[in-house]
Formats: sequence, C-alpha cells, structure tokens
Amino acid sequence: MTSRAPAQYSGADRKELDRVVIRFAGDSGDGMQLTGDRFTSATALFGNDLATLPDFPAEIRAPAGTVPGVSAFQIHFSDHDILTPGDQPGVLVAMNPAALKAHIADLLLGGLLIVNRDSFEKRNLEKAGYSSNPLEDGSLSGYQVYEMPMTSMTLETVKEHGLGKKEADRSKNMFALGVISWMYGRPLEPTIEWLERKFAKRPELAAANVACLKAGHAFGETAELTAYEVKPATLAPGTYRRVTGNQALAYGLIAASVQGKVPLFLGSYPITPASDILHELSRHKNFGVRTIQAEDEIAAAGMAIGAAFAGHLGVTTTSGPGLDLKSESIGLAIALELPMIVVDIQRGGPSTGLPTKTEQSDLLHAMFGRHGEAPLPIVAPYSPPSCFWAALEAARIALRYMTPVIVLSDGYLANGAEPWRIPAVGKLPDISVRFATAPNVDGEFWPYLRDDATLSRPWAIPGTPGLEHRVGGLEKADGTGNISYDPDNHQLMTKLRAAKVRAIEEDIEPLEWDGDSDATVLVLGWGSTYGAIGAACRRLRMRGKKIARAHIKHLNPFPRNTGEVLARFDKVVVPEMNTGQLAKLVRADFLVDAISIGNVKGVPFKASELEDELLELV
Amino acid sequence: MTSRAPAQYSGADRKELDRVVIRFAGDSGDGMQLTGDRFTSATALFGNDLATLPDFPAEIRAPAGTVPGVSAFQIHFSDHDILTPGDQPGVLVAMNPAALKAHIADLLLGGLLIVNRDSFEKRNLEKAGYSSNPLEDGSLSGYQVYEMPMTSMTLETVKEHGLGKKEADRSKNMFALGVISWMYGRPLEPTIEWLERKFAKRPELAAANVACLKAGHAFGETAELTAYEVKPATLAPGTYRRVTGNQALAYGLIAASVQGKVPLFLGSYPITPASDILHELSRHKNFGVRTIQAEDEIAAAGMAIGAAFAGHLGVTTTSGPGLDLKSESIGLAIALELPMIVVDIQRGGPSTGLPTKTEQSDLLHAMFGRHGEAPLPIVAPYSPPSCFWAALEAARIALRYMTPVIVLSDGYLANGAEPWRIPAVGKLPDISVRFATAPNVDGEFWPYLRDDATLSRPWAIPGTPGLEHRVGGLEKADGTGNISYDPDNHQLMTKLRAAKVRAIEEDIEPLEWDGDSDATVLVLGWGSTYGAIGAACRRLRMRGKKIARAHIKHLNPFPRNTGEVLARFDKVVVPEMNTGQLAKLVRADFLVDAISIGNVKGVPFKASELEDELLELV
Amino acid sequence: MADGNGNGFEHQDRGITEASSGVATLTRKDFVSDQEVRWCPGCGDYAILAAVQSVMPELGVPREKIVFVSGIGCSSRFPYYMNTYGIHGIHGRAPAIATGVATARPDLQVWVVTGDGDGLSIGGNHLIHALRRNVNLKILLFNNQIYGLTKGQYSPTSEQGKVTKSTPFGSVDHPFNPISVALGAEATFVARTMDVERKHLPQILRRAAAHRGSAFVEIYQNCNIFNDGAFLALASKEGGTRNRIYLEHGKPIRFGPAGEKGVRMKSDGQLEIVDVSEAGEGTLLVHDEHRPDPSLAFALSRLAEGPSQPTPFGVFRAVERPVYGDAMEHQLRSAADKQGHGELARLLAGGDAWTVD
Amino acid sequence: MADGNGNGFEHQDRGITEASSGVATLTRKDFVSDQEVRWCPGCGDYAILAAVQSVMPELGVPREKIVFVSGIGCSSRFPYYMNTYGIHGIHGRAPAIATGVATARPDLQVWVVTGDGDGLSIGGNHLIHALRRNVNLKILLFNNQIYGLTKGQYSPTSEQGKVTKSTPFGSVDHPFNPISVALGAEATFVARTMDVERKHLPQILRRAAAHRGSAFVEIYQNCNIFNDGAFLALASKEGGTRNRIYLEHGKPIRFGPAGEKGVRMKSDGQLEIVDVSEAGEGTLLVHDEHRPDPSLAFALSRLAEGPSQPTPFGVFRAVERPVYGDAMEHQLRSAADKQGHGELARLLAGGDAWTVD
Ligand SMILES: Cc1ncc(C[n+]2csc(CCOP(=O)(O)OP(=O)(O)O)c2C)c(N)n1
Ligand SMILES: Cc1ncc(C[n+]2csc(CCOP(=O)(O)OP(=O)(O)O)c2C)c(N)n1
Ligand code: SF4
Ligand code: SF4
Ligand SMILES: [Mg+2]
Ligand SMILES: [Mg+2]
Repeated sequence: MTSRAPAQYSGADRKELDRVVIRFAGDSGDGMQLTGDRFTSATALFGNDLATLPDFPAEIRAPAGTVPGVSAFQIHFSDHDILTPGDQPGVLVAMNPAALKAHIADLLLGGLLIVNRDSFEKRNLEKAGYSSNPLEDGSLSGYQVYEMPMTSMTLETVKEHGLGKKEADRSKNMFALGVISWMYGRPLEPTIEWLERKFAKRPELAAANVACLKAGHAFGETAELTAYEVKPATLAPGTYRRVTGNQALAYGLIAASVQGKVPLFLGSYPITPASDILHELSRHKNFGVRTIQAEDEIAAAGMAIGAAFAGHLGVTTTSGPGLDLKSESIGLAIALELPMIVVDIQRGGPSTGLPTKTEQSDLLHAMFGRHGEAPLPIVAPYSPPSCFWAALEAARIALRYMTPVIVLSDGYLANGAEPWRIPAVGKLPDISVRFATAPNVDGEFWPYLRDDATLSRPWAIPGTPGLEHRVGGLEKADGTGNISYDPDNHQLMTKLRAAKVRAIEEDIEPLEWDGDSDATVLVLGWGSTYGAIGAACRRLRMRGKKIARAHIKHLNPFPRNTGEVLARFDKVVVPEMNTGQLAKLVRADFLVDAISIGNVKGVPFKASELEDELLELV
Repeated sequence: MTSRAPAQYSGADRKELDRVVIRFAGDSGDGMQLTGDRFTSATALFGNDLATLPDFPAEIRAPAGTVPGVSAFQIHFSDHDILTPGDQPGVLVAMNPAALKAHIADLLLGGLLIVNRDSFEKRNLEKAGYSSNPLEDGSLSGYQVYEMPMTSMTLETVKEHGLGKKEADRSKNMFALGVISWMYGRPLEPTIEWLERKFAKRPELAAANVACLKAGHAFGETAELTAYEVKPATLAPGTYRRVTGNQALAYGLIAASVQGKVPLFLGSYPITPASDILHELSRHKNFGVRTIQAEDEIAAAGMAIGAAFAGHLGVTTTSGPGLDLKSESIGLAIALELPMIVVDIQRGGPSTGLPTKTEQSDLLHAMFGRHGEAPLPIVAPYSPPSCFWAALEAARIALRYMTPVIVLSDGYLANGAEPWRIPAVGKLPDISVRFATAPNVDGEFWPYLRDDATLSRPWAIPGTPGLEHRVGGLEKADGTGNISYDPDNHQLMTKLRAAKVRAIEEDIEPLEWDGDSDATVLVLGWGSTYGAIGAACRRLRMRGKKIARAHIKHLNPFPRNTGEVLARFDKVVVPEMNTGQLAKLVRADFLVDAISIGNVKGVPFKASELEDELLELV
Repeated sequence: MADGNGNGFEHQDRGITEASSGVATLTRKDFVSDQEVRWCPGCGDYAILAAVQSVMPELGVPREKIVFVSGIGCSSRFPYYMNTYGIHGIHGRAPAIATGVATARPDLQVWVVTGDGDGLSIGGNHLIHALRRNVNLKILLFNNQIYGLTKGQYSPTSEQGKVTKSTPFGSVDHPFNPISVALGAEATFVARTMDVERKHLPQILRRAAAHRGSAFVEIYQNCNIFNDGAFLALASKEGGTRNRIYLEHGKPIRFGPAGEKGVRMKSDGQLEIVDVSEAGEGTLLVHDEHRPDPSLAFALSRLAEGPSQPTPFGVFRAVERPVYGDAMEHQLRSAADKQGHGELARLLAGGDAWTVD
Repeated sequence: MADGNGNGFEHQDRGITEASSGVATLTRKDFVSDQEVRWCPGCGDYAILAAVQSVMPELGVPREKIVFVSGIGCSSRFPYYMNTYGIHGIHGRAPAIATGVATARPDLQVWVVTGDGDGLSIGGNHLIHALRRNVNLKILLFNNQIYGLTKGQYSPTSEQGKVTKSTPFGSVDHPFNPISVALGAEATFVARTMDVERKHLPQILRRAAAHRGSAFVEIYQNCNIFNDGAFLALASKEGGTRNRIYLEHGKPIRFGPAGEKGVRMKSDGQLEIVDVSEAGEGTLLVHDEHRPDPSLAFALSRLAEGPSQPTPFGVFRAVERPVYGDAMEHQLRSAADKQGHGELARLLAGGDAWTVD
C-alpha cells in the first residue's frame, strides 16, 4: 500500500482548478480503458475525489478506425467530494478521427482537445466518415486544439527497444497518458511500477512503455502546455482504494461468506455486464469459493439452490435476459425457503436490447416476475463501492430469513469506479448462521416449524443425523412441510411467506432524507441515480431553491417509515432510468401522486439535465 | 342436434324447486366426472341454466378408497339464470366412505345424502379413516340419508351381460346416475344414446351400462324416493351447447384463424390445467391447425414466434411455471413485434404449488414479468364460454397491432362448464390480416415503418419477393429496423412500444358497470370471480343493500373510462383469488384506495363468503 | 479437506464429521419415509422404490449423507418416500440442482430420479451437461415412454406414430434412445435395467452406487394406466427370456432361452445377431465395459430399435474419469496451499490502496 | 397443398406462389445485405460468410424463400449479413424458432447459424430435439471453442484445463464432441469442415442444403482474439495435410500427405490408425455415409479426441428419414380429406346442442 503521493507534483507554477472532467477516446485497439484506468489510479493516489464512466462500444468489435469501434473512458476528479463522472468533458483526448467524430459533440465549448495528428490521414478520415480533415477545415475553432504527432513520436521513442511495429504502435496510449499526467500533475511512479509488474516477463515491453510515458510527460513540459493543478480533496481519514461495482459486489459476497461462516457457492452463466463478477469470484478459490459456469441461467440458479440446500450461501449472477430464465427457479427457492442471492446487473432492454448500456428497468420484474404469490426481498446498491454493502446486506437477509434475495445493480455501477474507504473487517456485521442440529418437535424434525421472531424455518443440512427431510415445490403443510392440498393451509402459507418478507422492514434502516427542512419537493431515487440526483439537488440549492432528497436502498420491503417521509412533502418526484417503475410502486403502496422523470437512453442521467427537469417542479 | 327434451319428465307429482346443487363424489376409479358430465348434459338438454365445478384429486392417483383418492363433480342447475356452481350442495352422492368423509362437511344440514351402502365395509372404512361406521353411529343424523346397495344391485343387473367383475363394478356409477335422474326428472335418452355411441364396438358393455342406468331409475321410482322438478330456465332464444373454458378457448383460436384468414400454429408443452387446449387443438387438423408438443415451454414459445414470422398466428398455451419460462421469449416477441398469443391457465402457486387448483395470482407476472420496458396487452375471460371471446379478442389485437397478447384464464374456467349460446359464424368479427406485399420506402422495405393509426409495423412474410428483411432482439432504429445503439432512438422506441399498447384502449369496449345508480360501493373484479361477485351482489340487493359491480376484461390497457367509473364511487372493493394484484394496479394507476378481498385457497369464492365480506363494507 | 469444504468453516465440520447415525445397523425399513406412497396401483414405480430401499443399507453410506433429488413427474415423487435428505425440484432441473448439491458437498451421495419427459424432454440439456462434467451423481431415469403425471401425452422416448392425447393422429417424431444420448454426451457409466427385474435391478443399482462420477441408469418402467404393456416383449416371462440380452464384462454376448443366439461384429463394424451354433462361440463379440472409446457401447445401444426387439440389459460402459466435484475440490485446496487461506482484510486492501489521515 | 399450408388460406397462396424473384440470374452479390459486417479483423466468420454467400446462388432457391435463424453470439450475427429473410433470436433458442418457421412453412429453406455456446451450452436441448425430429433445417455450428461475444469464457467444446476469464485455474469439465452429440441425438446428416477450407466448406454446404431433414454441420472456426490457433494442428498448411482425414463415401479411409495412413476396424470393433504400406489397402475401413446404423459414424467421431490429432472431415452420416414438417403436412392433408375441410359452424355446434326458442 502506497501512502499519499509526494506533493511536488502540485507545483506552484500551475493553474489551479477545483475539478476537471477528462475523456480519453480512441479505437477499441488503442487501450483507452487501460489508459483511463492508470490515470484514475494515479489520481486516486494523488488524493483527489473521483468518479469514472467507461463507455464500451457494442459487444462485437467494429472494424478498426470506424465510429462504432470507438471506446472511451471518462474521469471526473476534484478537490472536493463529487457525485458523478461528470456531464460534459472539459478535456477530450482523441486518438483517431473516429474518436473525434464520436465525442467532439460532448466537449465543452472552449474545452481542451488533444489529438493524435498522425492518425488524421486519408484512410482514417474516410473510415470515420469525414469528407474533409477537421484539423484543417476550421470546424474545431470553438476549442483549444493541441495536435501531437503521437504515433511517430512513439515509434521514435521505442525504436531502441526493438519492438515490432504492432507492439510499438500499441504504446502510443502511454505517450498520451504521459502528456495528460504532466498537464494535471499526476505522479508517474505508480504507472511505472504497474508497467514493470505487468510486463515482468517481457522487460523490453515494460521499458518501451515506460519510455513512452516519460516521453509524453517530457513533451508536455517542453511544448509548454498549460499546466493545471487540482488540489487533493479532503476525504474522511481512512484507507482508500478504487473499486468498480462488480468488484465490490464480489468482495461483498466473499465477506458475507467469511462473516456468515458459510461457504460461498456461485452458479453463473456469462452475460454482459455481469460476467466480471463470475470472473472475480473465480479467482478467490483460497476463500473456498466454488464457482461453476453453468450450461445456462436456469442451471446456474438450480445449482445455487442445490448448494443452499447443502449448506452453502447459494449465489447466482446475471443480467435481464438471464433473470427472465431464472424466474421459475427463484419461485422454487421461495417455496423451499432457502438462502440464495440473485444478482441482476440491469442493462438496456427489452429482449437483447442494448447489452453494453445501463438501465433500471428490471425493478417490477424483480418484484413480480414469478407466477403465483411469490414475494422476496430486494436490495439495491447506489454507487460502485456500495455494491459491497448491498451484497453483504442481501446475504444477511437471506441467511437470517431463509429466503432468496435479489440484488439490483446496473451496468453503470458495475463498470464505474470510485474511491472506496476500505471497511475494517472487525467492524463488519457478524451474520453467522446457526444450522439445525436436533429434532424440534418431540423427537421429530419439522422443516417448516418457524422461528417466532423471524418467521424463518430451520436450516438443516445433509450430513446432520436425525434431521433427514424432504422439501419441494408443491404446497406444504405449515410446520411439517408435508405435501398439503388443504385450502386453509394454502391460505395460511401464502400469508406466512408474505409476512416473513414484510417483517424485514423492522430489521432494516429507516429511510433517511436530507435537504431543506422547509422544502416542499422530495426527489426520491433508488440505485445508480444517487450521484446524479445528489448533484442536481446541490446545484438547485446553490441556485437558492429548496429541495429534499431520499434514496431507497431496500426496495422490498420498503423502509418502514417510507410512507411518513413521503407524506411530509407536497410533491414527490422520482427520476429513474426506466418509464416510472419505482413511481408505480410508491403510488400503489402510499397513494401519493409521485411524478416520474424517466430516462431510457442507456446512459446515466446528466446532473444538468436533471437539474433542469427538477427546476420546473420546484 | 336434439331440440329440447319432451316435458313428461316434469310430472305434476313432483315437488317443485327453483334450484338444486348436487355433488357426485367417489373414488377416482368410480367415474364421477363422467357421471356428472352425463347428468349435466341431460340437464342442459332439459333446458335448465347450470354451472359445474369438477374437483379433481391431486395429479397422482392416491390408493383406491383413500380420502386423497376421491374425485368429485358438482352441478348447480335452476329455472332461472345462475352464476356459480353453487356454494354448498343440497344433495351429496357418496360412492364410498372416503367420498363421504371428504365431502360430508359441505352438505347443507338437512340435505339429501345418497350412499352406496355396499361399500361401507371394514376395509373401506379403515382406508377412509373411519373407526366406526357412520351409517350406524348416528353421526349422519343431521341429514336425510338414503342407503342403497348399489354395488350388489349393479352386479345383479349386469349378470346376464357377462361382464367381468371389474367391468361390472365400474357400471355402478350408471346406477347412481339412474337414481338421481329419476329424482330430478332428467331424460335418460341422451345418456343412452351416448353410451351406445361410446361402446359401439362393445355392445355388451353398452347394454350393461344402459341396464344399470335404467335399474337405478326404476329403483328410484319403486323405492318411492321423493321426486323433484326444476322447471326449465327461460334462456335467451338461440342454439346452446355446453362448453368448458379450455374447449371454448380452443374453438376461439380456430375461429380466429378462420376469421383472420391466417393459419393457426400452436407450440405447447403439457401442463395442468392447460393441457386440454393442446389436446383439443390437436384434433382439428382439418382446419389446418398445426400443433407441436415441444421439448419445453421455451421451445414452445420459440416455435410460435418462428411460425408468426412465417405468417401464421403463433400461439403457445401453458400455466404459471411455463409462463415463467416463456418470459424471455415473450420479450423477444415484443421486440420483434410479431402477433403471438400466450395463454396462461393460472393455477395455485408459487412454484409447483397446487397444480389442480385454481388461482388468479399471475396477473402482475403477466404485466411485468419480463426484463426491460416490455409492455403487452392482456385479456381475461370471465366464464367458461367467454374463453371463446377472449381467444378471438386476443387474436384481433395481436394481428392488428403486431404484438404478443396474454390471455389469463384459470383452472376453474378451464374445467368448469356452462351452457353456451353458440354464436352465428356470420356475426363473428372479420379480423383478416393484410400482409405487406411491396416495398414501403422508395423501393426499399422498412420493417419498422409504423402505421399511423395503430403504430403497428408491417407483416412481411417469407415467400414475398423484394421484402427480404432481418429482425432481432437488439434495439432497432425506428423505421429501418437496423441495429441501433443511439440513446435517443432507444428512448423513442421505448415510447413507441408503450404508446402502441396504450393506444389499444381506444379500440376496446369501455368499462360497463351495473347496479344501483345511487350505490356508493363498487365491486371491481376480473376473470373467474365474475359469477361469484354477481351472485353476491344479487343477494345483497335482495337484502336491500345498494351496490354496483364492474368486471374488467382487458387488463392492459384498462378500458379508457376505467378512471371515471371508479371515481363515481366512494369505495372500490376488489375481490380476487390472490393477495390483491388488480387492486395494486388500480391503486397505482388511479390513486383510488381500492380495498382488496383476497382468497388464496385454490378454490373459487363462495357467493355466500363474498356476500358476508361485502356486507361489512356497504 | 475431507469434508469437502475447502475452506473448512467450523459449522461444516460439525455438520459433517460428527458421529453419524452409523450404518452397520441399517435395514430396508430405515430408508422408508413416513409418507404414504401415492402411485397408481400396479405402477412399476413401486418395484423400483422397493429395490432402491432394499439396496441402500448395503451401500454403507449413513442415511444423513444421502440426498435424493428429482424434478416433476410421477417418478419424481420418489424422494418423498426415501427417509434421507431430498429435494422434489422443478420440472427438468434435477440434474442442475443435484450438481449444486454434489459440487458443494463431495462427501454426500447424491441420487437423481427423473422420468423420460423430465430427464429427456425439458431436462435434456441439464442431463447431458451433468454427464459431460462427470458430476458425482447416480441418475435413475424411469422410462415409461409416456407423460404419466399429466395424464398421458407422448414423450421423447415414445415410439413414432404413438396415439396419445396430444397426438390423436399419431406422433410424427422419431424417439431418442436414452443410452445413445448418454454415450453421445460423454457419460462414464451407462446401464439399462427394468422395473420387473427382481435381481438385475438391485445389481445395477449397486454398480451405479459404486461408480465415482455420473452413473446413468435407464430403467424401463411400466405405466399401467397410460402406457400399459410398453415393455411386454421384454417383461413377459416368455418374451423376457427370448429378448433380454444381458451384457457381462469379458463375456461373449449370448442370449435366448438356451443362449442359442449371439452378437457378432462384422468386419465393416456392423453388429449382427447370429445363431451361435452356426457362427460358433469364438466369433461372438466379447463385451468390454471398460473400453475408453465409447463406440462399442454405442453400437450395442443400437442393437434394438425399441423394447420390442432383443434388447441389451446391464452395463454398457463403465470407465474412470476425473470427477467434477473432486477436481474443483482439488483447485480449492491447492489455491489455499499456494496463496494461503483467504484473508479478508488483505483481499479488501487490494493492490494500490492509499491512506488519508 | 404444395404451398405447405394445409388449409390453403388465400393470402398464403399470394405470399408463396406469386412470381418469385427468380433464381437463374442470382449471383453472390444478391445475397449480400446492406449491413456493415462487424467481426474482429481476422475472424474466421468472414470466410464462412463468404462461402455461404457464394454457394447460395447455386442452390436454385429464390432469395425470398430462404430464412436464416440464429441465437446470440458473434456467429449469430450472421443473418444480418445475408440478404434473405432472417431472425436474430435469443441465446440458444434458434433451433426452436427455426422449427416454428420450417414446420409452418415446408416451402422454405431454413438455415440455423449457431455457436458452440449458443448451440451446445444454453441451446443444447433444442438442438438435439430438432435433430431427433429431423426438422428440415440446415444447422451450421461455428465451433471456435470459446465464448467470443462475451469476451472469452470457456465453452462446452473447450479442452479440459483451459484457462479463461471464468476459469483462471483451468476448466475442470470434459468437453462435448459435437459430432458424437448429434449422432447420439439421432441426426440424419452430420458433417464437419473448417473456416479455412476454401473448397471443402462450400462442398459440405451444398451437401447440407441438398439433404431433406436436419443437416448438422460443425465448422471449426478460429477466434483470433480470444482463442487464436485452437485449430492450428489442422489449419496450418503442414499440419493440415498431415491431420485432415477426408471421409468419402465408398472409399477406404486414407490420409496423410501421400495417403500413407489409413483407418482400420479391429475385430473387437475398435478403430485404429495404421500405415497403409504395412496394413495393406484392402484392410482399411470403407466409409459408408448411408448406413442406417449410426454406430460407424459414431466410431469415426471418436477417432480424434480433439482438433490436435488426425481428425475426420466431411460427411459422417447421411440417411433418409421422414421429415417432421412433411409428416405434419401429410396429417393435415389426410385429415382434410377424411373429415372434409374444417367448417367453423359445424365445429361450434358440436355433438349435443339444443335450441331454445
Ligand atoms: C415447467 C413445467 N412444465 C410442465 C409441467 C407439467 N408436467 C409435470 S410432470 C410432466 C411430465 C411427466 O413425464 P415424465 O417425466 O416421463 O414422468 P412420469 O410422470 O412419466 O413418471 C409435465 C409435462 C410442470 N410441472 N412444470
Ligand atoms: C439468456 C442469455 N444468456 C447469456 C447471454 C450472453 N451471451 C451472449 S453470446 C454468449 C455466448 C457466445 O458464445 P458462442 O455461442 O460460442 O458464440 P461466439 O460468440 O463464440 O461466436 C453469451 C453467454 C445472452 N445474450 N442471453
Ligand atoms: S400414471 Fe402411470 S406412471 Fe404415474 S403413477 Fe400411475 S401408473 Fe405410475
Ligand atoms: S471475438 Fe472472436 S469470434 Fe467474435 S468476432 Fe472477434 S474474432 Fe470473431
Ligand atoms: Mg414418463
Ligand atoms: Mg464460440
């Protein structure tokens, strides 16, 4: 662990800024995600607050040099706490014409545009659909344009390292990183160390990339580009790291396994944008984590159920289309009353929809997407780091109440990264389970004899003598769990299953709201809109408007005081990346005329958009 | 077609009744369903109004003679129009001790109990769990008990027909039928004809059964049992027949094919209580109906989608667990915008639940059970005959708006039978489709160029030169249908898909309500609760209470005037065989404090129960 | 770790290594649950249940270490009648659910009971993937060539042209041969027997239990209500002796009342049935369960087109291959050895954390 | 009725018997859609697309009568690039969707394009059931032994021990052999070829198109991004001549640069590779595509454990069996003949109606 980077980087000769939004854009092959990732890492080490937003092209690589083939990465960093990856970049790095074409529209007027001049030749311009060269036709007059011969200088730099043309060309992203690092006073060491670690087996590659990084840095200095400084933010004391939502979610599941003293079992089938959780968990076998890549989502859920019956914390991770397929299995888990976690990383729908884009349109599906009366708890993270909490909380509920729990994350949270104050393991909740070890009704074992407090049934796992029992999807007699077709028993069991879930409201935090005590408008959100709503409200307040906001983290059951909170305000506005799903639930449950602000574009709300929409309502 | 039966059966020496509820109960092997079916047929021919309720045991046959092995059939018939199969029987026919045990509790005090005395011997009594013989221990003192040696008299009767013991014993249900037919003045001819048709290949069996039928009839006469008369009801003029819901639904689909001039294609996987639709449709190949028993529900839905693309009316039929599995495919059909009908015969859930019992708990699943924003129209029949209408209406909407449509029936409608006034084919709506035949944008074919009126896209089927095109589940550009990742296009397409479904409200009947114009309470229902709600309201009115009722047949979109209708009343009460699913939708859409009366017992509401519950609210 | 829980959470040890109910003393009765058995009188399932319950005590596995998993169907009610741990799952998914149980807990003996519809129609994919992975499961497929529970529709093993409720004009699809399907899916143990096989059925059950990995057993089962007599040609006394071909490892394949018929492999690789007297015993094919190449077993599976002809019974194939759960277990252990037991704090700290003070 | 619509609704006639775009004049270009092809540069899919587009004009089927159906995956983008009717379905369901198309409309030529994940992992069940039914489909399985679209997880055809994103310590599952799976599932036409097979690939496509019923073609395809070189032992010039065994009906099976190697069947039914010079050509196995018994084809499918050894290419099996759609068509027609064309009024009236007047 490095402690915060030396200060000399923030030299006095630098122009001070409180926040900067930079977007790196290039061909899928140009390694923009890596560049952004390294810059972010240095920025984190430097001590700024930050938020990032990777923007992948469609799943399949488009031909090099074309607009659909462009991949981008945006970072927002500042000397104060920020909430979003930023609306419009003030700085755009475009590695080729296609990247320029795809992103120039977003660059703030007067913004900084840094291009790799070498790539602006005929073929690339054509591929990008430019009839004339934008660097020459004056179309960029609205921006401060820095043209740099990145390709040639890179090739020049790596010559002595004897790299092939292809590999050499691949290093130009390090040159770009060097330039930007100089401009914003980012330390190079972390990236150098990282390169040396990464290419340990191929020192010549490491050396070449380091050389390019330094070359870019030197270029920035000698070309006397304006240098900026963004002072470190005053984050709460603690140890920080950067995490993406999927990473945090995987860690949260492992933490749940450790804190629950129960082995972790993942049954999953790859699907964008959920696959990385499977990838991450597969790497931690030394925690006893079992991961199976199942033949499909139904099998994945089935395996998790089987593992849960066998005494493991059964988990299955997926995205929308996979959640559809798991519906029947989730219904079974509800009938069996076994602890299982179903993670849904929401993406653009319906059907295959927009696999690489984000959306919040699975909420009602998660609530009601099963035949019969089949309620289950739903937890939703609201920032990349909070995915850790969501996983742990879902596990706590699943284990305590013997029920499947759905975690609703989304594509933005999954891939976005933010600094995370690492929790002290000692401070994590103890959620250890108690398995049944002895008969519970004079000598017999009744698998559906419920705990008075939680209404949950005992968890008796194979290997425990004397507790042999059978469970199944047919309706069960209360207590004994034997098959029962009795009408009144069915009514009772239906009530009990609902009551069990409902009772959880007593066991979760009440809904908090903040803002002006005399505000008449409440902005109610859930999930990844947290940052955008926060930023929009902050701006409105800066404009002297009164407004309050609350964010729901438990979507079923709702926090017990939700009704009261809503009742305090004249207007309840619900911004969602869907057509009004939480709004519908709130209207039904509390009969408040919740106003929905829907956004179904596959991209997160921009704080400014939201600010404008809210402005009309306050 | 027989015209109404001769009148001599209603002899003057008979005690007149306005309505009777009879329940036939016996071992699964005793042929009670058939007995009830025959009695119903004769009753229909006689001209009474009627409603029936078969009560099957659990799917698997229990050992003969045991309570779980009991199968029953209830019929309610009258001289006026009735709405339900009746709450409690006034007459119980019990073929063995188990049948008595299972059903005696329902018999009205003072009711008629007819038992097969021969079966009340030690072994059967034990199997049924009787420690003493109820015929002797006085426990039946509250009823008028007729003991008849049905088994011995049957064996006696069939002796000369040289039947084996087993076959002979099987005929005793005809004896029972004969007795009841005499008591209630039902014609024997139809049953005799039917027996002769059924056993045409085995005349000795036919003769034996006819003999038993007549023997029972004679026994009734000579034993001087009281004879009753229920005058024919004055039904609207027309030609009638009896149909079960599943039969009517199958006929409705065939009618849709004929009226739409489009071939019918069914992809289905067997599941209780939906299988009979597959069975029925498989029999009508001369209508060009193609039926495939698929490997599973997903394949069944996929096949229907493929057939729809190929120019057929694609249909898939299932029950809850199958609907879960079809979720993803339905989402695809929504994205492809192809005409498909998904029939869900709801049964007791969650999970495998109560396969042979009825419930209305898939409404929210039908509405929201898919990832992403994926709206579709939902139609619900409200009586067995109305399943014909529901299928035809679903087809009309599917074909006109190029969308999948869900038909929500349930186990009670599926198996229950009522008289059906056969519609004149000439009066059926013309829903014929127009396939695209030519390019629609200067020489090109755009598969997603919408019709201004319906917002539906053109249906261009393979085999049509020049209209070759590709469709898929990825988001499509408005008009061209090409893959599009454009944010604004996604927003637009999401709006268009929703608007298309919403617009259907202009094309369906407004919500009707009836009852006292000055009533303050509206009872709002949907689906199979129609009869029970009607009967309960009728009784309340007879008790001088003011009440109104409305029944929703289109659950998405709601009839355009729904809000206005609800607004007329102070109280809206919603009885459902679930925990309040329609109530939730109504609350969310219209912000009315709808009160839910939930019943999740696997059996239809009893009019009397409902009457009591409503009484507390008016 | 022997308890099959690479991370050795205490509770697991408790659950698993604690003095078990013991096995020496077990009898058939110990495996009979308190649930009333509900199949139609005369159903072949009764005989299979009796056989399984009678074999269990011999296996030396304590009751609490046995799990029966099933899908939906008449056959799938099986777990309710076994006094062991059990899951009555959902239609077709038993192999997946059982894979979860067996992979989470290699210390358990996991049985799957499925039907021709449950296992080969809706559940076909899970079945072939479980076999491919060689998950440690004993899979009993009750093949009655019909959908029993839903009251008589044809199944993927019903003969072509079958008239059922869903095929009033006769089915038009060609059936699966379950043995061929299993062999095509890389199964390591494949066998066939029949409900009425008083001796052979228990033998095969013992063999399946003894096989480490996926053991697939097709059991011809009579559904006397919806498909009575489907296996008459093999079940009847006379037909049985004429048509049952018992495969025995290392023995020439002979059958018939007096073993007068035999199976021979022609030079072009085609199997044929011959009169031993004419062909001579020496020319007969000698059965080899353990051959790594499944081709011979496959050829034997094609000997009969359906249960109406001379049909092989017994073990078609029995070979060793790494077991899915064991392999995963090994990875967990070696990971723990190499990287050391997982330490949460270290995991969370990650590679490049920084402190703010 | 020849138009494949037993009930002969007029509109169908319009749709189908109307003067078609004609076929005589068609060229490769006619089958190229206006969509920009989007696969990674160097992907094997390009070569397969080119081959399909070049073969199409020869088949004499008008463009509007051709439908391409796929699931999800890189390979499954295929239909967008064909200027025919097409459905880009959902993951794994292409065989089911295509079954709907082909059964509703026997007059169409329906192609399925799927991947090793799409067709054998999530879609395995639909695939084997389509083959069992012998639905009239041409199924092209692009086997690159990896999940391409989701960026590199192992697939059911990946070799055991494969290190991928989802198996950082190596996969523990044993792979499927797609040819064996298809044969175990009663497929009537089974073949294998490869993306780089300039001549052989088109030949096999023609054979598949000509087969009435399900034609299953495994195509080895290089994913140069996530699984580059998986088929090097067969694709490379030198390796290819050494390891590709071309199966030809009626010919002894020989291979190698100078055909010096051959395949022989031992008396115990085991295949072996021999030096022709030693063994003598006469002793070699003569390939027989049309043998009713699939056992020989199955044995050939086991010759190589993976694409790293001498591997058979070409048609393993090609036999006639009633086609699903045709059989159903026949039932519709004979029903109409026997019962007369369906009359709605009669249907609704039913058996025992009564009138109230
Ligand atoms: C998802 C789902 N689809 C369909 C059904 C209905 N169903 C129950 S069992 C069964 C088939 C039973 O046949 P088989 O597996 O051969 O078992 P058997 O009853 O013959 O022993 C079907 C179709 C169901 N319960 N769930
Ligand atoms: C229901 C569902 N599950 C998972 C996915 C994600 N997914 C898309 S393609 C694919 C596998 C692709 O592999 P393959 O079929 O071999 O095709 P390839 O890309 O290799 O050509 C997966 C897992 C999906 N789209 N839908
Ligand atoms: S229906 Fe058939 S399989 Fe099911 S229990 Fe009855 S006899 Fe057995
Ligand atoms: S990922 Fe592999 S299979 Fe997919 S397009 Fe790229 S090279 Fe081809
Ligand atoms: Mg069966
Ligand atoms: Mg692949």
